[in-house]
Amino acid sequence: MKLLYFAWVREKTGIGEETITMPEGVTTVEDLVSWMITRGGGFEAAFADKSTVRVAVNQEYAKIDWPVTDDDEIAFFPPVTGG
Amino acid sequence: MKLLYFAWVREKTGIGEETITMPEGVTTVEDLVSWMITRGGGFEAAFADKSTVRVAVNQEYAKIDWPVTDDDEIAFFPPVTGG
Amino acid sequence: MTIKVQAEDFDVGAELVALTDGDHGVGGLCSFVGLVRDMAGTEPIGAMTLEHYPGMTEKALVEIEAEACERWPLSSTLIIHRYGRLEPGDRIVLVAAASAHREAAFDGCHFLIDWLKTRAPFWKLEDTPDGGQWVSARADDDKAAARWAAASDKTEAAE
Amino acid sequence: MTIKVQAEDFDVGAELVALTDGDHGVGGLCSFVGLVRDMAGTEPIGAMTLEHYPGMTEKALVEIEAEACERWPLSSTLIIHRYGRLEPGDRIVLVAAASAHREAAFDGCHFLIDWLKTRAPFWKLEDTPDGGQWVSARADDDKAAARWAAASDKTEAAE
Repeated sequence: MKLLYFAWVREKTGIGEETITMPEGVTTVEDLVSWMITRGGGFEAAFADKSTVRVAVNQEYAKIDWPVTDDDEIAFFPPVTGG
Repeated sequence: MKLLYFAWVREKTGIGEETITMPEGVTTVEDLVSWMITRGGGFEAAFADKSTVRVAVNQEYAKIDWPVTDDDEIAFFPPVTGG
Repeated sequence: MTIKVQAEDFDVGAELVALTDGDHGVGGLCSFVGLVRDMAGTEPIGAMTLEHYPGMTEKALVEIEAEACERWPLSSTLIIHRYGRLEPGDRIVLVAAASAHREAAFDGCHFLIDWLKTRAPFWKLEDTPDGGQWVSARADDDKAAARWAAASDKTEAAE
Repeated sequence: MTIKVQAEDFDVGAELVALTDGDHGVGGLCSFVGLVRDMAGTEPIGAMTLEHYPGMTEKALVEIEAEACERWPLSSTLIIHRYGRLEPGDRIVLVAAASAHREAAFDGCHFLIDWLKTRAPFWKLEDTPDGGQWVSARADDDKAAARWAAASDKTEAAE
């Protein structure tokens, strides 16, 4: 799966983009976020307050119970502030 | 007093502008409109339905009981339709 | 605070750029352009002629701008209105309001056009297949303007 | 229905003229330009950098435009949003909506910017005297967008 990070989520994780094999046991967005935190360091910091992180699966906003697959593009970012 | 007529009020009266001496007995906008109707012809036609005619005294919208003097510029026109 | 009543067309881009140029406190600029449509209700129109009341028209527009600036924190406003003969697709009017804040820019701009439509002395004569027809005032326009009057009453009552 | 996400500045006048050019059914064109302010609250800012999500950003803007066109009878709409480094006074965004009717143009345009502010993936990083600060989402923006959501719910309930 392709993972993307934007704005301060990107700054905290220290990377903008990575491709990983879907971790074992992960089937939803929520599972993936839980796994992220187990990575520790910048990832743990980025997801410390989950309420401040938005998720998109294949470029559509996704809720916490959204299913994910190994072919998905999944992005993590703060609430948007454009315009 | 200077009298001005716009849009279909002008078309009905047949004139755009005239200067007259304030008619005897006229002290308010209402008196002036009543006098207009006594002029007959196009004036009578223009003021046949008084509810459709707006009045401005010295370039400010005026109500029916507004006082008028011989030095005033008084305009008669339909409800506005610009923009 | 700019008012122009003119027969000539105007340059929307140049006018809007000039309105906020050099003012770095402006966060939002809302504008509205009114254009001549080729239909009046169900009837096609070939052209229209806008009549106005030189002197009072400018005075009314100045008052409308002043009222907008009193109601919202606007850093600048603009009203340009044309008169004379106009054809379908021609621009009739441009109003704009700039503010530090988006909502004030929208409300100020919306107010300018709504009040202009019911208070500024302009009259439209449309060329229809049946000849020249003076446009009637629309109840919708009165309603749109009344909305702002109500808002003002509320403000006064609260003071 | 035009969407542009670009680093370069845009020409407001040319874009707005193109939006209604040749369409004589348009009676009103409402537009909003967002500009970089030199203050963020009480702090001066020197510049800002706009980050976006290439691909999703365009997709989100297309959806926002489609939603606007479903809700109001709009003859054309436009969204241009910049990314990259911008300085105070620079244009950030232009949204516009044209319609036969004034109220639809205003509502459509207002909706475009309100929804863009809460749904389009852009993030602002401001250069302040204390260093780069990511702008926080504003409760006011959520409230402004929620207004339109409520209107939609009502429509659905009525159907």
